Amino acid sequence: MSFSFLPNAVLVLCLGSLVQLAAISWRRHVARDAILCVIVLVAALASIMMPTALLMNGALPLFAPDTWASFAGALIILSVLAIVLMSRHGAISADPTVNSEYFLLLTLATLGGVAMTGAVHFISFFLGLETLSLALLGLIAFQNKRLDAGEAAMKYLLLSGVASATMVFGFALIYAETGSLRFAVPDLSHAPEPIIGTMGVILVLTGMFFKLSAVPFHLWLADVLEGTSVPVAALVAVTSKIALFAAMLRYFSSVNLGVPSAQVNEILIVAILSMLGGNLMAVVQTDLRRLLAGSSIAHVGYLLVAFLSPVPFGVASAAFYLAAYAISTIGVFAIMNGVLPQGTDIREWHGLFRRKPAAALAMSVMLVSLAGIPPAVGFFAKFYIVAAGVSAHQTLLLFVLILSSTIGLFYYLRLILIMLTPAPAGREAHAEVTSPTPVNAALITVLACATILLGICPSTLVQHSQALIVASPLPVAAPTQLP
Amino acid sequence: MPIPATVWGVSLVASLLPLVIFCPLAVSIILMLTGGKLPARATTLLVGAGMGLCALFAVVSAYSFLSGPNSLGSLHVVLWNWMNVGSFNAQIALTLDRLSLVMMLVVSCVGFLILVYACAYMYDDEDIARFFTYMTLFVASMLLLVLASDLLGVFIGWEGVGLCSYLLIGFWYGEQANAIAARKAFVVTRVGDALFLLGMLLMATAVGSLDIPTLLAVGPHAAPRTLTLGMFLLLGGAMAKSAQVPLQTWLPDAMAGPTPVSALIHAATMVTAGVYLLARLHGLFVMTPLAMLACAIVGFVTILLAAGSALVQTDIKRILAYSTMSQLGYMYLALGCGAWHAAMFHLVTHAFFKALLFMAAGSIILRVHHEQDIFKMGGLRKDMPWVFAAFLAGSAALAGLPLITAGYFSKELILGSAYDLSPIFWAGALFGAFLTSIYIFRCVFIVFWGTHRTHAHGKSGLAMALPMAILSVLAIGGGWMEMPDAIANVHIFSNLLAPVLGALPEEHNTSLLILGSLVPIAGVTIAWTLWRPKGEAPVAAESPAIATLRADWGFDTLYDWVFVRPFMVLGRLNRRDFIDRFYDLVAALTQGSGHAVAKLQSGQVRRYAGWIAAGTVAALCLAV
Amino acid sequence: MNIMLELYGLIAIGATALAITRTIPVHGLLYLVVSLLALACMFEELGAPFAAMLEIIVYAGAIMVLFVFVVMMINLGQPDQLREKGWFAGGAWIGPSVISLLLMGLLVYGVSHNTMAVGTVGAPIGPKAVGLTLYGPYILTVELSSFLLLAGLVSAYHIGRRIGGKS
Amino acid sequence: MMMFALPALVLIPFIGGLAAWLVGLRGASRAAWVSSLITLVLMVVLLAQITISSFAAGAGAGGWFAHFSMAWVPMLGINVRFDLDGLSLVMLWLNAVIALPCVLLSARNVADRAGLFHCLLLATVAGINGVFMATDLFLFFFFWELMLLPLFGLILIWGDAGRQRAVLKFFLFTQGSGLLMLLAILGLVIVNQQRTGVITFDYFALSQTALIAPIAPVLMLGFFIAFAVKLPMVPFHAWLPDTYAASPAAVSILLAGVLAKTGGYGLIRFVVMLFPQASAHIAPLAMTLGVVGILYCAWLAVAQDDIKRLIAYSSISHLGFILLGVFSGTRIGMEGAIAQMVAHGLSTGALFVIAGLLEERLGTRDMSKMGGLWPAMPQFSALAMFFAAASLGLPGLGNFVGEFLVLMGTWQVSHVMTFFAAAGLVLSSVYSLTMMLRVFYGPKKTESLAPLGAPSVPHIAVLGVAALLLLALGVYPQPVLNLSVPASPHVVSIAQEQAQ
Amino acid sequence: MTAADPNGALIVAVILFSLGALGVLVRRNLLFMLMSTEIMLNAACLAFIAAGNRWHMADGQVMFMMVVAFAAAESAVGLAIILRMHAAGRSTLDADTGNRLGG
Repeated sequence: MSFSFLPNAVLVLCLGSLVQLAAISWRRHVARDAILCVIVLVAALASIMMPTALLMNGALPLFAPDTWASFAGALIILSVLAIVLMSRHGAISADPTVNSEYFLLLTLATLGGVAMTGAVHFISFFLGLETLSLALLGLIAFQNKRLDAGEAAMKYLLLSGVASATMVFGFALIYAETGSLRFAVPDLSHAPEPIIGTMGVILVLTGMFFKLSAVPFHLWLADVLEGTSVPVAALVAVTSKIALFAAMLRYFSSVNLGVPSAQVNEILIVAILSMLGGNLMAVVQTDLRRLLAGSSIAHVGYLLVAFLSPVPFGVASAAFYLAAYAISTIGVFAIMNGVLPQGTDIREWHGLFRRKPAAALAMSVMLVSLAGIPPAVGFFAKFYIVAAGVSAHQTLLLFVLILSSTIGLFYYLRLILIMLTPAPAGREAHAEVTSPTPVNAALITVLACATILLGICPSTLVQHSQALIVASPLPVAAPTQLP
Repeated sequence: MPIPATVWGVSLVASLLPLVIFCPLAVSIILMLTGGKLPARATTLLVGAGMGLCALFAVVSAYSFLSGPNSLGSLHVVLWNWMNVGSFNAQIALTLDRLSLVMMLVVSCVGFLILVYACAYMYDDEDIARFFTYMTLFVASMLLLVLASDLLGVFIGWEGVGLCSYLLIGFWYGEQANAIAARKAFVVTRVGDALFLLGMLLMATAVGSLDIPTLLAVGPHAAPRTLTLGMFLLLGGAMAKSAQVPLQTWLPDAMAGPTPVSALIHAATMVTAGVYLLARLHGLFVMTPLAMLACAIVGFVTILLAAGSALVQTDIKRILAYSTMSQLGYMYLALGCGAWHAAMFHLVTHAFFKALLFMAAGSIILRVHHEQDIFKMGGLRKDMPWVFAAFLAGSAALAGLPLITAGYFSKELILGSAYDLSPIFWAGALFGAFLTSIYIFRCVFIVFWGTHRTHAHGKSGLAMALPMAILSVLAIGGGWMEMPDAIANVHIFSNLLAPVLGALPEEHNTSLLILGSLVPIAGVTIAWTLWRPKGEAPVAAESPAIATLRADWGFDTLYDWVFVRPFMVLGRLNRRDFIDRFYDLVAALTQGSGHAVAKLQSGQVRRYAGWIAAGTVAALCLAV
Repeated sequence: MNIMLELYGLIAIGATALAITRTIPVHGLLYLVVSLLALACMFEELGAPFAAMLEIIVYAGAIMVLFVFVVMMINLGQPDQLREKGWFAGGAWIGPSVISLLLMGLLVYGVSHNTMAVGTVGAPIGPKAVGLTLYGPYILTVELSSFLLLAGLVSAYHIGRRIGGKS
Repeated sequence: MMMFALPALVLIPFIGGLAAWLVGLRGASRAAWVSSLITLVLMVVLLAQITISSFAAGAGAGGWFAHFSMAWVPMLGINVRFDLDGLSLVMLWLNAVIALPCVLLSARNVADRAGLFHCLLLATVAGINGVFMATDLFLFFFFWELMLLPLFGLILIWGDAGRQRAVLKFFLFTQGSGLLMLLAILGLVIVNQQRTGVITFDYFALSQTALIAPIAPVLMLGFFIAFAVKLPMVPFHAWLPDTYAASPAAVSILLAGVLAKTGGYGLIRFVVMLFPQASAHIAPLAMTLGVVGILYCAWLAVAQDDIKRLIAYSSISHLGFILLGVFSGTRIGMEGAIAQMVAHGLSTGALFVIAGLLEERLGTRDMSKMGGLWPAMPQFSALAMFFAAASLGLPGLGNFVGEFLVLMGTWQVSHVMTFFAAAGLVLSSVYSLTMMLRVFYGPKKTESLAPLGAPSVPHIAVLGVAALLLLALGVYPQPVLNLSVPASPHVVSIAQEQAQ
Repeated sequence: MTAADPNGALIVAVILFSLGALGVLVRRNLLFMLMSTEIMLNAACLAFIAAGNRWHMADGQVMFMMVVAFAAAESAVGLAIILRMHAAGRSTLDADTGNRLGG
């Protein structure tokens, strides 16, 4: 007897978005909508902790009720919560007539993300992914008077269209091969099987790598981050990646990634390219958001190392890393948004330690974390990933990781260096330094403290990560033929 | 053998011996800490008292030792354990035996005299405190070198005197040249020190200890090859210290220091440390004929080269410097011949007469306005008769005028043993003696005879005169304590050292003695014919050959081109470290590839899609 | 073998090829509609009549009309068409063609190595069966897809707002 | 009491640093300085207390004599574990002795944001203390990386021209190599886990595996490179001259005095002691590179114009001896290396004090603009001479003890290498005396520069104390030699046994 | 009813997919690029229908409907963006020129 399970959070977010929709249609009120959004997100977060409410008999199992989904879902919701908090009073909500949808779209994006984390079926995965994508599109182009935003959205739309189509085509090929739409990578151990299933997986991977922005499918990321507003950039760089990585991990949970196969090789190559490419790209950037795009790409590469080393630390280390990455990256974006919303050129950051010492300190903490230096959480995260890699004997990957981390250090540290040194004569900063709103300041403080505290006492998070179980999709039933 | 310090005399020596070293050291430390704040009189008094005590203690302990029950053996005073790692043990300990006793007396007494002289010489220098800080530190180091019972302890003194030599050569640091000469002296001797250190390492490994009695006892049983190598290394160290060819280039430059320094360090004591070291280790040295031969050859070559150079020098101190080298050559020749007594005897007499010569030269220099060119002096015989007398005594001793000078007896002893080794050595050494008498009397005749070319002023005070007088007596009469049987059967010196160095070998042919006596006289005669006052002022002969000779046979230039210049020039070229540049290249490559990667983001969405498609195609290729 | 299927397939391919090579957007759209209709016929042949209807109604009907609207609203002029012609010239085709051909070659290779059995003969899966599936096992999907559409709606609504208004 | 003394050694400077920062926020740079000084004095007192009770527990006879352990990340077998042996104790003392003058002398130099300066300085000290005591490999790595971070700020804010480049270079080198060590640590842990089924980062538990693991050479290499970069060993030395030259005086002292020693400490503790066989394999290479470093960097030192770069290169040259000694595989060489670490810490630290004062007074580090300084500051110059002599390895001073023992240890392994290393002694005299020659001797050249003043009393006092210590180490090194014998990981800590 | 050949249909789908990809890569007109992505999605739909035919299950058609829903939403958003950009001042639909983001 099969039964379907709808994660609480998905349910709450669905209802919440309807409530928000209703509220908007009744009367627009920005503050109320923001608070509503926060309430919905908090409720969703709370609901994750609760036992499942909705079980449907006779329906296909679309979602897996496991801790991994809960963890990733919680992470997504928390990150969106942070983004909501940072975007309040930001540049994005300067126009009072348009910003109510912003929060609705955020809720919908969260919904998509959370749906993906639990998906064990192509359909639920696809729907979650595209809900997220479409909501993101709206958010990217939210400042619809800006040409940049439009261009960024256009690029994202076209490329994600291509990627989605590729992925769907891959689904179709897999379906043609296996007759099942459930998450189960075709078992290719008994070669020479028809390669169509492998090709399907590769096409699916293309779609996934695109959303993860892994090299060479990464080119959109920098443009999108540059074109859109800061909070949305954080959303693109963090939330969508968490969601997709969570889904990807689940998708491949039935595969022994230790055995070389075409897709494992592809992931390996992509991981290497991402680590190197992302860091190399970031080294030469002068725009902070493009730099962060490079950094984000590199971090995807690191995550893929954990991904390729599932036993025994891979999942736990990936979870830890996702959390660390989310905290630090959102922190950076929050500081950008709060202190120097116009200062995307890194030269504008000269002497921030003089102008805004607290913010600069927080920024340094985040960067140190991203660079993987103790005592910030990023250090332990990287350590954990390397531990996973070592235990899976991923020698090549690890060497690339070390090499690229060293390259990565350069630009993170250069940023701190820039903040510590006054601007060279004649090149004074033009961008106005603003004071972050109290909410944003509190957010930054919390994130900075979390970065340090989790770095010093990681054991709680480690304990949680270690307890995570990625429920394998149910064993694939033999394709049933109609009589 | 060390004996329990029960006997009063022994315990007296044991307690005095550290004080011998401590006295100058304490003076040095006091002067160092007061930092030049003491008035000159107080400084000189302090130095005089300290050094006097030092000499007194040395004499008393020597006397008690010789009159004690253990006068044939050695006295061992362990101060403390220096290093004790695993099986290796090094102690700070002092040993008094008859050999070190002689050296101790020479160092402390001659040192005392020279320092007394220096008190007057340097009285007007504003940095007198610093001068005596170094000088007393030097004496302390030298005494440690002499008395240390452990080779490593010797090395402390060895390097200590090197450092003091450096500091004193560069004493007048305002002149860049002086400082450079000081550095040169240190670095060149440092080459030897490194060899010495290696030799010690070898010995320590082969024997397991650097304690000299142990070394002498156990060392001869070591493998001959090891022993030979070790002795070669030690010989190298000694040679550098004693300015023997080919490491001699520093000594002439070292004359940049004040003259008392030259007298004490670069004539009487430090440069002879090598001789002392080899004599100390003669038990090992004798096991390695090859090293001994090398030593003899080095000494032989140095005698001739240095004498040749001395012949054409114009600077009075440089003449004496080359002469020192040459005389040290005699000692090395003696060591190479196994004539330890002869070497030590010449060491002692040389200390007397060379210190005397330097003091006299210093007096001259002081009184002719720091003029050192002998061709600008002249006729000083009348102006400073006592100095003339002293200088003459020293010169006579150096030239080895027969019977009446100390140098004669010590040199004859060496010549005799050289003949035993090979007549060639003997002939060369004899020729060297001939040259010696020529060059030193050249100097005498030019400086003291002829017309006045410079005005002398002032008088040498008592503090300068007295040491010179004492040393003049010693330079003349010091040799009578050891005479060949053909002249008189006096063997005080060799008997003194016999318990340590063994009995004196048998007597030599008397004809050699006669020949050796005639040669200095011939030399003086030739010098007189060449440089006697001729009315017009003598001028230095000039020719390229002479210039080369004067410049130390071109050794300096050779080293400059072979070692110094390539080292410095290439160093300047590589100042920014090519390895560092390599890392810069890596950084540039990273930056470049970063730009290449960033260029992929052309902003054209078609190309982005192209990359996605290309990536997919490539991945699909993996599947096929 | 089903000749009709092949035929429709050829039509679809031909029309698509024409569609992507037109310089005038409307022409391209019309060819695309032809291609979509051919596809619908293929769906019918493949035993999916409901899908065929949806294809015609939603795709050929709704989405294409949307395109046409936009073409009309933007109303590109002659210069654009001339420029489009210019873009086709020269080597612009080489790279993309190579990649596409490779893609096609690889996928065709994979598909043709398939051991897939010839489709089973059976009754076409009609609207009823689809409906039962949709509202049976896939009920949650339907709900979720509504939120997908909601997201698209809100996005499109927001992005397209105040087009005529002053900016 | 002993139990918490070890973590307290890390926490005291750290908390003291925070206090200094808070005090400094009020704007009184003097107050920050005082609180920083008090912290260090406290640390020294604690260290003295530890030393006394260590001797009660049998220090000097080798072995471990203090222990602290607390769970940190139990899921991964990570503990906060400190153990103390003689080597650690000596290094801790060195750290304290070097840190004191750093703080003492920065009273006047650092007026700008003094609180932050002292905070960062003390944080570095805390990190170094942690490195010297940690026996949990993760903890060790944590401190290893942690001690660098404050340096970043220190050099960047208070450093000299070219600091930005230098500090990035410094970080890339040390962190990059640190990651290699992380790999090695994890490799060891995983191998151990496969062998015993237990995940642990405990030094003692892992030492068994390190002995028998087939990939021990590879793991050892990871450690080796990290420490070789920190030491630094040629050809990984490129960061050092830039960094030393660009650092503020106090940081140069700390860097040269202690930080480089963490590399040597690591080589002993985590390469030679942990992988005895594997490190014996690499010993010829390491020793060769050590000799190359001795000669090459001495050569470079002679050619430098910048006094700090000269000292920096000389420092690398000296550190080659540590490499030689550690890898000679002989006890005597090892002892020599440790003695050399202590002596080099003192002498190079003092030379950097001198260079710092010169820079402060003259406004330049270019030796071609100096000269004839002796008459202007005689005592100071005399002290400089003393340290130059120490640096060239004058017997009777600490450096000689180290170098001699190292050479002796090396001699038993390879005569040729010893020959070349001894040639380094000649070169060291060349650069040391060249420095003296160009800075203090010769005619006065400083008319155009700022007028000199007498060096401050703290400067003279610090240098004097360093000189005394060097002298003491030179003539009576036995206590240090006895105490500093590194304890074997296979010996269970006495204190730990007691705790159990 | 003759047996339809899902393989043939799959090959057609592959060809259509590649043509769509070609369209995206080669066209500079945003409108055509959008059309090409629709072609690609369509090809995927065809593949799904063909696969559904193979297994004789309705899942293919369900998926088809979801994809169509997405395609509709996507093209709506895409067209809205095109209009928006046009209104905001980007006069042509050329995707290669006038880019502000990149580098």
